[in-house]
Amino acid sequence: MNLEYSGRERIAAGRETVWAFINDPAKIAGCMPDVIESHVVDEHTFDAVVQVAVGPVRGKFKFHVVLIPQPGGEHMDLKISGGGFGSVVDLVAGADISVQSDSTVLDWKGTATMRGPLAAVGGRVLDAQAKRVITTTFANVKAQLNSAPAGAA
Amino acid sequence: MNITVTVNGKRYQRDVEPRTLLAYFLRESLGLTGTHVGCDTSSCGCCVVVFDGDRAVKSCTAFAVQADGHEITTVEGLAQGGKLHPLQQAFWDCHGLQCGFCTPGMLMTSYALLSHETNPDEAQIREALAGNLCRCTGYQNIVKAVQQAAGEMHAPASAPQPEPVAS
Amino acid sequence: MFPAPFDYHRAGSVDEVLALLAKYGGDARILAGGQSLIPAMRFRLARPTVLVDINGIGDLSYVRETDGVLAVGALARDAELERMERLASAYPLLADTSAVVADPVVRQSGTVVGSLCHNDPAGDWAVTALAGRASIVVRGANGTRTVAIDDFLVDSFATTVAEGEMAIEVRFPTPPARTWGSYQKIERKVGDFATASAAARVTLAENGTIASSGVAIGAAGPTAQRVKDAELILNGAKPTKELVRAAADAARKLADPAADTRGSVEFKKDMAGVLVGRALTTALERLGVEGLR
Amino acid sequence: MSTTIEPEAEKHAMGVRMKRKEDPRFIQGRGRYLDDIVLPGMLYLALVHSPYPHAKIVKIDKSSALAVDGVVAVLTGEDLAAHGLAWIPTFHGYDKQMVLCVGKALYQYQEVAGVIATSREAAVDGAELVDVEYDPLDPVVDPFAAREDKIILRDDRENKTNHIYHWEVGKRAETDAALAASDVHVKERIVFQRCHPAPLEPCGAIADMNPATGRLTLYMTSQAPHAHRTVVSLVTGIPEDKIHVVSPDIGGGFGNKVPVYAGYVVAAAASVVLGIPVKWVETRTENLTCTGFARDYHMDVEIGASKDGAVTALKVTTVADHGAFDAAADPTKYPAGLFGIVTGSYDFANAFTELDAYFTNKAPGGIAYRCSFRVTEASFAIERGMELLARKLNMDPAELRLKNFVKKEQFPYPSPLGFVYDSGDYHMTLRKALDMIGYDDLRKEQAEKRARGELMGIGISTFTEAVGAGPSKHFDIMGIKMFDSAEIRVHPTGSAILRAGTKSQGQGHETTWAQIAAEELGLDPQNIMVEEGDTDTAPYGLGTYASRSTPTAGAAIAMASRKIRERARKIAAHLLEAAEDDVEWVDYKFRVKGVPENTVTMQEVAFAAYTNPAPNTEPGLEATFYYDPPNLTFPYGAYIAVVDVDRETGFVKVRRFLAIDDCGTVINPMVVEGQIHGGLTEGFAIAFMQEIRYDENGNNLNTNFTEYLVPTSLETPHWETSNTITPSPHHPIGAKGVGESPNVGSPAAFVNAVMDALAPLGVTHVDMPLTREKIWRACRQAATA
Repeated sequence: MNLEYSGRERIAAGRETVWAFINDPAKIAGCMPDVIESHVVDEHTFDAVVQVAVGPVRGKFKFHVVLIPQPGGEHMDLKISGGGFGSVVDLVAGADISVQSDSTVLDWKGTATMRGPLAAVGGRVLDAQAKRVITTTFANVKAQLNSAPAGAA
Repeated sequence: MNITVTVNGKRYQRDVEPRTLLAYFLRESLGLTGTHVGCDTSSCGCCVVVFDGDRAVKSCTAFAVQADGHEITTVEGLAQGGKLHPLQQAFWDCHGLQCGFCTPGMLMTSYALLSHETNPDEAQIREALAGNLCRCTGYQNIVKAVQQAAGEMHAPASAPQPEPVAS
Repeated sequence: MFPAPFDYHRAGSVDEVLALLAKYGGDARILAGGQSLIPAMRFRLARPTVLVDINGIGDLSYVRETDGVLAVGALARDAELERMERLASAYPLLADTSAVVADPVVRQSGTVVGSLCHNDPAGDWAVTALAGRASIVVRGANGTRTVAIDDFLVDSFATTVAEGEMAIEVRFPTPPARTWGSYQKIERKVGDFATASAAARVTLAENGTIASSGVAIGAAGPTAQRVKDAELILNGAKPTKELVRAAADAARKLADPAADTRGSVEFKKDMAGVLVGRALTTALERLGVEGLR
Repeated sequence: MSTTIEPEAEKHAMGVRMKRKEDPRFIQGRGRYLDDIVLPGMLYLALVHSPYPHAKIVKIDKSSALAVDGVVAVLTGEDLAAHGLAWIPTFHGYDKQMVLCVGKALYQYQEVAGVIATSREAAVDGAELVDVEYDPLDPVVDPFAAREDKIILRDDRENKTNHIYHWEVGKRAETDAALAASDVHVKERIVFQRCHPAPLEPCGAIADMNPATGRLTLYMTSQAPHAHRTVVSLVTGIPEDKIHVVSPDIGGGFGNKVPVYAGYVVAAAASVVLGIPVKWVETRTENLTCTGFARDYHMDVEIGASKDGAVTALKVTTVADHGAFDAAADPTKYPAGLFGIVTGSYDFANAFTELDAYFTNKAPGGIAYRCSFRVTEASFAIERGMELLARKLNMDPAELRLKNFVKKEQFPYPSPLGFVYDSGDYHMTLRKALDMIGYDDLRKEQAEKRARGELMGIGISTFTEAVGAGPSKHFDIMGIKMFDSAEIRVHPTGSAILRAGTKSQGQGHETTWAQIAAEELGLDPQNIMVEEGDTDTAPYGLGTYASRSTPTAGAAIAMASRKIRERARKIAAHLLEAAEDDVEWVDYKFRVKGVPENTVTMQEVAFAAYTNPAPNTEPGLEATFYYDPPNLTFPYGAYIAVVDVDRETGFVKVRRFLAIDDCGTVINPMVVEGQIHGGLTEGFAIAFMQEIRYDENGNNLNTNFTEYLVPTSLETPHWETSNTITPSPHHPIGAKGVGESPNVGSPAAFVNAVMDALAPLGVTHVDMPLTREKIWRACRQAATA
């Protein structure tokens, strides 16, 4: 099962600031919702355990997240692989950064690939959850940058 | 957890783990293996038992602890006094079973149906049985059997017999 | 397929439920009919550490009509509604719905309130509740509140029932005179969730125009949703074939289904329209309107 | 309207609507299915499955699982390898398959490890905690992509290709030439989707190795207990006398319970190692994702015909998707089973068929799901093909069939693809069907409806099956010839026990086998106990599948009975004080020729066999017969479906369905009807809702009954049935077998009916299952075209 998501965040911060922020695994980890624990592996990688709670479905998903910045500072790829409930989720996302008037625009889209029993029996549940995780993460990126004192990042 | 359940008129007291599904409690703690398990999703109905005389319940989708204080009827409780229940007799007469795996569930769903509907027609029976799957019979003879049993059960038991004519 | 271990508590009253929920917090789940929860637990998708069984609370097991409202208690099972003769004549929309939820055995355990709280995007009762302008009574530590269904449904599998709260009743307003309703569902087979579903309720004015209406669709978005544009089109208008078609098109436009094994987005969108059309036609014809086909 | 099947003549026990002898235990919940068996101290096995369709197994960490309370052991492929059990041969012996993943997982849900624990729950708790590290590989999901060999799935095999085998039969050049020369030519890609038998009782086993005796008892949901005993012996090296296979009551098989599955082997290995009984009962998900699927044939069907509709040539080219292992259940010399029956009921002068099979990252199987080895696929291909031809010719499909049927006088009919059809009267049977359903009136009604823009369709399927494998000169499984057997012992008081090498899974052998013996012996069928499934007691046989029981074991029962009758004649002569040659068997009694009142019954003979045997004759009265059939049998039928299609929603209402079957002599009309009702329902399910689908990532999308759709009483149409009787000339009682005909013949009738309904829109073919969306789409595309 492939699920596709996309979104756009307009951030009141400079391109450099946004770029630096999304290059920082600790900061991205801090933007994922319902993180129980996270651990930065290296400058581009972190592991996170996320609490999933949709309706009756409750459990933990372990994620391994790799940030792949592209030269030029305008595009970031993210590879997220994880699992829980005996199932596997692979998420490939990409974010384009551009400057429009006085804000930085983050255009992102991602494709989640589900495998295992969850894909089979939890489709409707999972779709909602994956969408929530990814949209909330990018929304939090914006929120954190917007609330940060200018130039602090 | 300690529970007291009346199954087919007999009281049982047992200690069960809360997560024990009713179907497995009946099959393994009480040895009543007539109740079958055919799926994991509450789809097939092989596990249907009757709560308190009139409510068909998929016992794979209920915990044994939920049966505490209730009266459960399983397929083993249908025949009385060495006599088949009219539903059992009708399933036999009408060839309402082949491999027999769905049969206990079919019988118990029908039993609950007939506690509410005394004279269901074919459409009503087909509707009532739609929570029970059968892979063998194509349902036609099952429907026929339920109709026969309904007639049998609700025929006036002591209909006045014609007077014998004096010769 | 066996659930993970949990602790089990049988509550004897709503107060006891609330106390248990307060004690165990988010790890506790209420067990009513259990027809969605237990399968999820068997697959270990759900693994509550505490179950609070409300099946012993006898006074939640009611369906009663008073003061222009049909009140359905948290333990009223689908099958009880299905068997109520009063429903077929006075609440046709509910009667329709109660006959097609899940399968006939599941309906003997499943509850209306439980289904609303579960809020599966392809569930049936939320659609009917929207078209029927139902409200839900929710109790918590701070007392009781009544929430309109439109506000109750938040997102897939999410409602306004907060942690520590319990929905205890759903209330359906008694339809006024010259009202009929219909629930239409496409399912692949009995027991399946809806591929698409629609509920419609119309009240005719004396002059034959539509005095008020309720239209909702299911399996066409994160939750069931009211087709407000359809209601706007219908209200005050004279019922015609073209009007019904316009209302159906509004549903097509609003529908935002997810593709799955039941069908593609395109198909489900169209079915939302077809079913709204059929539900309206059924209701209007029952009220004596002709020339709709 | 339903017409019952009545016997053509008064018989003692044959052709009688006898109530089933097995039913009393089933209706009282006293059947004994696999999971009902509990052995003292028994452990439970739960399996761990791969979420990936294709991945390297990097590491398996058992430690967390072993720490779970109640977990006794965790087994992996490597552990099995130490016992030489990492791989087992597949059904027909061409390939081998992993028991638990060794090195790689090759399909989603493949078994990776087994957890053995003291309770079912603990085994599942443990399975959840087996930590497997995978290195995902790209999956190959489509057989046409597999053909490209860009990714090789089976690096364990010598040939680095996904191609498994090529098979062909018939005359290619002549067929191509005839097709090229034909006036009219149709060609269509027809896919018979992957589906699954999904009997309601899942598969399971209890392995009980007794360390004191060294004997392994295997309780198994087995349709072929003897074959399984032999396979277990060959694979494990345990002498066959030390293996006891017991197949208890089986809750439906439909071919699913023919192969050997991982759970059986792991349970057995665990019991051998631990010396404790181990039970494994699969979940529904395991059943649908790991055990034998059926079909997945992609068939290019081409028919040539003259302008007036006489068929001239048939060519069918197939790509078969076999999944990760070639575990197709076919006789060893027939990799594509009996697909050669694809010329069907029609007299083709030229025919050719070829097939190429490929590995994909899907579950293995290709079992005969209520089907005699690919006969269903073949029947579907030809019956759809004939419909397409009728459409092209603008000819009534019934008329086209009547024109091209093999004629009654042509039997025994040698088909162009190598079969010799035993008997049939196809014209009679179709005419009866047309008559009974009121075909002409239906066509009139259809014309009226079409004029109003309504979509109504009438679909015909006149199929011929080849069943009863089979004659030992052609049919074997890994060398074991496909005969079957019966052993009958008549007790002193005239009751008897009958054992056979077959194994009922709901077919009612306890009744019908007794009826055959009772008919031959003049005994009361109620007092002939039938026992199957225990390899310690039953004579060797290849089991029950492929409609083979009646053609093989049914014949063996008749022949064993006749052997007993011959022995009984000697005793009767002794009792009648007559010469043996003067004793004849008339009206189910022995009598002296010319002295009709001087009779003895079989009961009297049986008593004498133990109390007063004839001088110089062996006491007792029993016989065993191993029957090697001289040919297959060829049941056939004419089915007609009538449907209405809702073009707005794509919903198809099957308004009527009539099945006229000819299975030769009927043993029990009630049982035959029941088989037909059930088979039609499965055919209906396949036509409209059932499919095992994999998405592009190799995810199985139909892993339980919420997605693998079994129709309920509400969707299932009302069936009308009747029959004609054309006995098989070579079978001792003229019977042909019937259990699979309705599943073989009906899918084409349904699809033909729906395509007929859509004909005004110009729609010619839609692949099964005919879901609402597919029909909706077809209607919509036609509307915009």
